[in-house]
Amino acid sequence: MSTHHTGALPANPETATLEGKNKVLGFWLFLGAEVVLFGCLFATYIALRNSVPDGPTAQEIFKLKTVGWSTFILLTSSLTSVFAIIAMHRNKLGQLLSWLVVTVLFGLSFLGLEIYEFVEYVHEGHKFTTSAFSTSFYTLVGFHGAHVAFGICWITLLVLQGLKKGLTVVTAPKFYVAALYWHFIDLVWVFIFTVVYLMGKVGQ
Amino acid sequence: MAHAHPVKKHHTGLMDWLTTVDHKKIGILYLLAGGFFFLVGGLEAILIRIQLAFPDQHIFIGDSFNQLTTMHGTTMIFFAAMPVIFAFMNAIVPLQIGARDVAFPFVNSLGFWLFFAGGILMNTSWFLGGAPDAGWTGYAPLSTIQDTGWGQTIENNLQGTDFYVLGLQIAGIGTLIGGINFLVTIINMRAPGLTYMRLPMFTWTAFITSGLIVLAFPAITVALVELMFDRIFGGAFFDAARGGNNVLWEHLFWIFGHPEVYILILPAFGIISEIVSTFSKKRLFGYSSMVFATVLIGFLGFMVWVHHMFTSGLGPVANSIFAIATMAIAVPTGVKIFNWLFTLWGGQIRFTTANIFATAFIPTFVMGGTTGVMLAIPAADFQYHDTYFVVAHFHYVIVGGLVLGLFSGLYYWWPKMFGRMLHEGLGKLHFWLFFIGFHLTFFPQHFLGLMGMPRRVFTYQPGYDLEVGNLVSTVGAFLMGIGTLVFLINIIATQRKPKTALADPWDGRTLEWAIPSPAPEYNFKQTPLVRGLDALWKEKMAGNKEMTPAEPVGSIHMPSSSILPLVMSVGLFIAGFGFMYRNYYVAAAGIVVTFIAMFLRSVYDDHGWHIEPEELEDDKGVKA
Amino acid sequence: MSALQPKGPVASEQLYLMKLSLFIMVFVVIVVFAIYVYVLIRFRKKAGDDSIPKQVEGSHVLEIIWTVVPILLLLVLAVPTVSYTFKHSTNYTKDKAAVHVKVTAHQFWWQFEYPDLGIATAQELVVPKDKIIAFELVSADVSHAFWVPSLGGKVDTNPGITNTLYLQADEIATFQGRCTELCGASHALMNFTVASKSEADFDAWVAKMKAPATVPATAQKGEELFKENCMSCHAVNANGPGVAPNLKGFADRDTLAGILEHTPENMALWIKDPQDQKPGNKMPAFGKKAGGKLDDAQIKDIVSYLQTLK
Amino acid sequence: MSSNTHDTSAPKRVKHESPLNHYLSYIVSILLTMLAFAVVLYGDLDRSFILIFIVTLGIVQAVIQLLFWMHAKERGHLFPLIFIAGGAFVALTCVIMAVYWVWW
Ligand code: HEA
Ligand code: HEA
Ligand code: HEC
Ligand code: CUA
Ligand SMILES: [Cu+2]
Repeated sequence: MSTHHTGALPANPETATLEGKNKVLGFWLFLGAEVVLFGCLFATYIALRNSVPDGPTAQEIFKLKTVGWSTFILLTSSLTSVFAIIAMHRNKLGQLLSWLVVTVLFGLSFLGLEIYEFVEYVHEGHKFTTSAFSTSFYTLVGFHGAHVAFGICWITLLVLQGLKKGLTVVTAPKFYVAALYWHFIDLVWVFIFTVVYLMGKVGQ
Repeated sequence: MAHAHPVKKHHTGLMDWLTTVDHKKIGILYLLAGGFFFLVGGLEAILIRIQLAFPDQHIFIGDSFNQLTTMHGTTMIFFAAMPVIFAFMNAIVPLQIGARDVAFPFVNSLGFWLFFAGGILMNTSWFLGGAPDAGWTGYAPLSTIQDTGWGQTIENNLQGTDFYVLGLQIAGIGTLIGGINFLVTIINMRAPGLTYMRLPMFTWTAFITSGLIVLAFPAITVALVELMFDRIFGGAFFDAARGGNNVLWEHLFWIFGHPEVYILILPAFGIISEIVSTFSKKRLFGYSSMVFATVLIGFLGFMVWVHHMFTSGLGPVANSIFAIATMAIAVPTGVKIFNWLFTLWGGQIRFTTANIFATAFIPTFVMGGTTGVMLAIPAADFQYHDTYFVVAHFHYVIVGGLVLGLFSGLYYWWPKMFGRMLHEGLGKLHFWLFFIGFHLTFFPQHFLGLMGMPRRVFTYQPGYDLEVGNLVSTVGAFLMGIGTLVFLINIIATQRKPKTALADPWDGRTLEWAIPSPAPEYNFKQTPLVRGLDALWKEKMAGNKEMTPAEPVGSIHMPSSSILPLVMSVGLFIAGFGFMYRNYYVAAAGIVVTFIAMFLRSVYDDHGWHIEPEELEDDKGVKA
Repeated sequence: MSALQPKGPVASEQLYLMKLSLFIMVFVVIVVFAIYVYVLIRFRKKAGDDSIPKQVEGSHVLEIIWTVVPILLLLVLAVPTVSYTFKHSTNYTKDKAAVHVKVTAHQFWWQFEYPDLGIATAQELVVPKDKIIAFELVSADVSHAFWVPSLGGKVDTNPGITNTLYLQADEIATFQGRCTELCGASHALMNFTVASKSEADFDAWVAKMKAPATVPATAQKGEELFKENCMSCHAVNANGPGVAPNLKGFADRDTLAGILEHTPENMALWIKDPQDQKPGNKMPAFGKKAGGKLDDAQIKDIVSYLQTLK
Repeated sequence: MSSNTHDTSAPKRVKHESPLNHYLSYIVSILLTMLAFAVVLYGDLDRSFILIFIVTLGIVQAVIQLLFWMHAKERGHLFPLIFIAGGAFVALTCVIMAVYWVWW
């Protein structure tokens, strides 16, 4: 079945083969595990966010403007990855890959902003080792950032593969799963800006 | 269909085992590795018992004793019990659901190698300055403190806990992806007609256990990451001076840790269900309530973790809520116990070794379970907690439950895995030595605990009535050791005989007994059609000689073997050492190796290969 | 030292809970064993009997019974469980009638402060009989746990977090206490004792602890050496906590370092090489053999000084 | 797995999904986000109300994205939903633990 890529692509190429189905389902289950992973990081952060014997507090350092831009960028990148999947369902390889490239570019700018933000904080004395708050902050937000970075590399690799292999029942699940991953990152960010930044600004 | 596929790249000998993606071979690998670690963990247990045989001994004291305890617990739970469970899931689940393979053969092999890399990494600590010594629970800040000053008995045992952190982290990833693999396999790859309510009980428990793995392991991943950040990068998660909180570690560990004990016991429940039903020649009594109880235990398992922390000072509200939730688990577990008893009721019970182990499981586990309920009373747990009473409880459920279950499964499925029957006489000797040894070891420990003996102590003072109990306990441990040796002899003796096992030596009920022993590479020549619970039994009763096929004979697609899982694991193994010795070049190099392997895997599609109809074994010998 | 021989109300109530639950559990175990033994004997396969047993699917009545009966049993258990859990977590630290003790756990020794009385001691806790002792417990380093089996158990001591516990002794006696949380190499040796005294004896003890130390002439040499070598860690008057056990009243104790018999020989052994007695503890060795700087004669002087610390 | 029996070759009606839904969820997401920021920056409200309010907005937004962008509302997503919900349940217990423990 894995070799049926003759003729027209089925309507939902990502789940047209058993392998594809397995991959998509397996990835969803993985996301279930990721929910727990981030849940524990959030729990840690919530428990420690006011533990600042020394060093700046959340209220003192967070800058909502940068965060607002980051949020906007990531949200938009999620939309562009939706467009990529729509293009895939219409069997338009060119559009698919272009939208993925756009997504990657948004991702890169998000990451750039985040690095810029972290550098600022460190200058203000908010280092990884400063307080339990700072450690849990960098760990939570950094884990998300690492997910973004991984996603960027992954999608880039897929774009290259797409150029070489085209859109088949083998590559389609890969695109689909990467898009799911990207949405998930965006979804986590919704909670990060709410719980970390907004709640941090509101104060304890 | 089969156009232009490469034939199988035939690796032979060692390379075959290093590159295999065949779930049956991976199952054997899990069994070998898990069995090896069981011996290591058992040896550590024997050394613990030797030190405690008499009061005031000076054989393993101080940190060396703590290392033994820590490594015994960690090795047994993560590197012996879990892998042997995975061995059964690999060897049996696909056969029970009539599948040719698991959903992700490559990931499956990766899962094995990651576990193995983690286990080896952790055990190298013995030779590299000392093993971890903060208990298998690794409570912070004992586990974060790196320099305990002049007083360190074993020179510079600073690295110990790093081995724990990184070993478990690497193995944990392997377990997680293994869990995902089995979930997808069971959801997507069941044979036609095999609805959820027709799944064999072992497959059900494998399913729920995998679900628990997926939802529980991330918690320990986070806990270990935080511990690693504190130790290696100077984080403040558990450092009270900087606002950190050590109880956080306890929460994260037990949010994982309690589901973990049900991850361990549920497959044993499944094994017992299969065996009790086969050897009493009856269908499982109350099948649907068994399924429901399994799901319920899995669910409740996430809401009871605080019962390990009653004395942490969380207050009476939390303690009471979690106490009640904990007690509630007794109800679905009791349902299972009584269902087994009534499966036996009215049956034709045959006392094969497998069934002796299985039936011995029932009363022993009930004893362990009921002490569990006693522990669930917070005010009383103030007395029990961290004493030998707890040690007795969990060895009753783990050794008297899980380990008896696993032995039972080994005697039962050995022919299906290896094509040979284990010797029944030696098996019974093994049973009696182990069973008597077990009770001698752990029954007195209840009283030792109540009489004031804390756990994790390397000595006790004479004159408090603790001498007899400890000595009996040590004698029992030796009996268990001898029993295990008898089992090893049995294996070796069996391995020298020809492969003559019948396809269905026990008059089995489920699909794995419909194919030859050992199962051929492709499992089922034709995917079977399932018409009810106990699919094979159903056909037998209908007078059929074999399963009705659901498809004509055709060429069978197989995944290609690959060395990449091993390479990825070696990469992480190297990276682990890099982190431990704070050499970030090595760490980066290891990670790069892993990423390159992942890259290759992503870029080069695996088209697999085919077995053509004419190559299929002529399994006319299979009788239903 | 046994939890089975309670010497105070808390331990008695806990023993009651243990007995109650044990009773229920024994009942459960007996039911299971009875069915089990009957089944195994009655339904074993007889040679030659190849009949196929009836394939029973289940039984609603039975299944309801073994769901409902355990629930009822657990309800019986749940009521005292919750009530004693609340009772034994009562916080008496603000209660004027109670005796207040602040416990600080160290690797591998215990410090006891009486904030109301302004005194501190180590290793041997002294309490009045028949009074509620309200503990506040913390740790100075890693987690430990404070357990006196005869009086009741137990609570963890965590760094930076204060836990509370109350106990009460009904008898005049000395009880053994244990650390029950793995805390490092000498976790097994982190013992302490609790001496309960009559009200009058307790007051006398307090008064004695408050009195300044008098050093007889014979011990002057030892005192000098002590000031030089030991004072940086050990205090000899009872008013302050410190990094090492407060040695006020040391001469009256029954144990040395919680584990050794209180004899001059053991004291010398301890000072020469504490690591040998208690691996991993935080007191450096002073004996020449173990790399310290005191010779046997000097240590002897110190020991005789220590014996004057009433 | 050529021989596994899940029927995947049945012709499916080719149906192009319209991006309209996706635009909509995008706009809703942006609006919810802006609302949350606005409440924090300018809202002169009770602190605990703000907290509850913005967390609710976050959950709503997450659910919308899950259902629309990740297609979880479509058929065949039973197990994905079970596991995301299961994950959310475990995550929530962790968070409740943290909240309970910090505030009591
Ligand atoms: C396979 C592993 C396994 C299993 C299945 C269990 C099962 C249970 N465990 Fe156990 N437990 C451990 C492994 C396991 N445990 C380990 C490893 C530790 C120590 C960890 C450490 O600190 O190192 C531990 C510790 C532990 C503690 C903490 C003790 C302490 O540290 O102070 C508690 C407290 O509540 C507890 C309770 C229970 C309960 C209530 C069950 C229940 O699931 C048992 C249910 C079963 C029955 C009750 C028997 C059958 C039922 C009937 C016949 C019905 C009728 C019964 C009644 C009405 C009672 N366990
Ligand atoms: C799966 C889990 C598992 C299993 C199977 C066992 C099995 C055994 N355990 Fe346990 N144990 C734990 C999990 C387990 N344990 C855990 C989690 C802890 C807590 C750790 C902690 O506190 O951190 C613990 C702690 C623990 C203690 C308390 C230590 C302490 O608190 O200081 C003791 C003491 O008696 C003990 C004894 C035993 C014994 C005698 C066995 C026996 O059943 C073992 C039988 C097996 C053998 C005897 C092997 C025989 C083989 C040979 C002799 C051949 C050797 C050859 C080669 C190596 C080539 N264990
Ligand atoms: C660096 C600090 C330090 C110095 C210096 C030190 N000690 Fe100690 N001492 C300790 C600590 C810590 C303990 C508790 C050890 C334990 O039980 O774990 C202790 C315990 C003791 C005890 C047992 C106390 C008890 O309550 O039973 C005695 C006696 C003692 N020291 C005597 C001495 C003498 C005499 C000297 C000097 C020659 C000395 N110490 C120097 C740290 C110190
Ligand atoms: Cu202190 Cu154990
Ligand atoms: Cu538990």
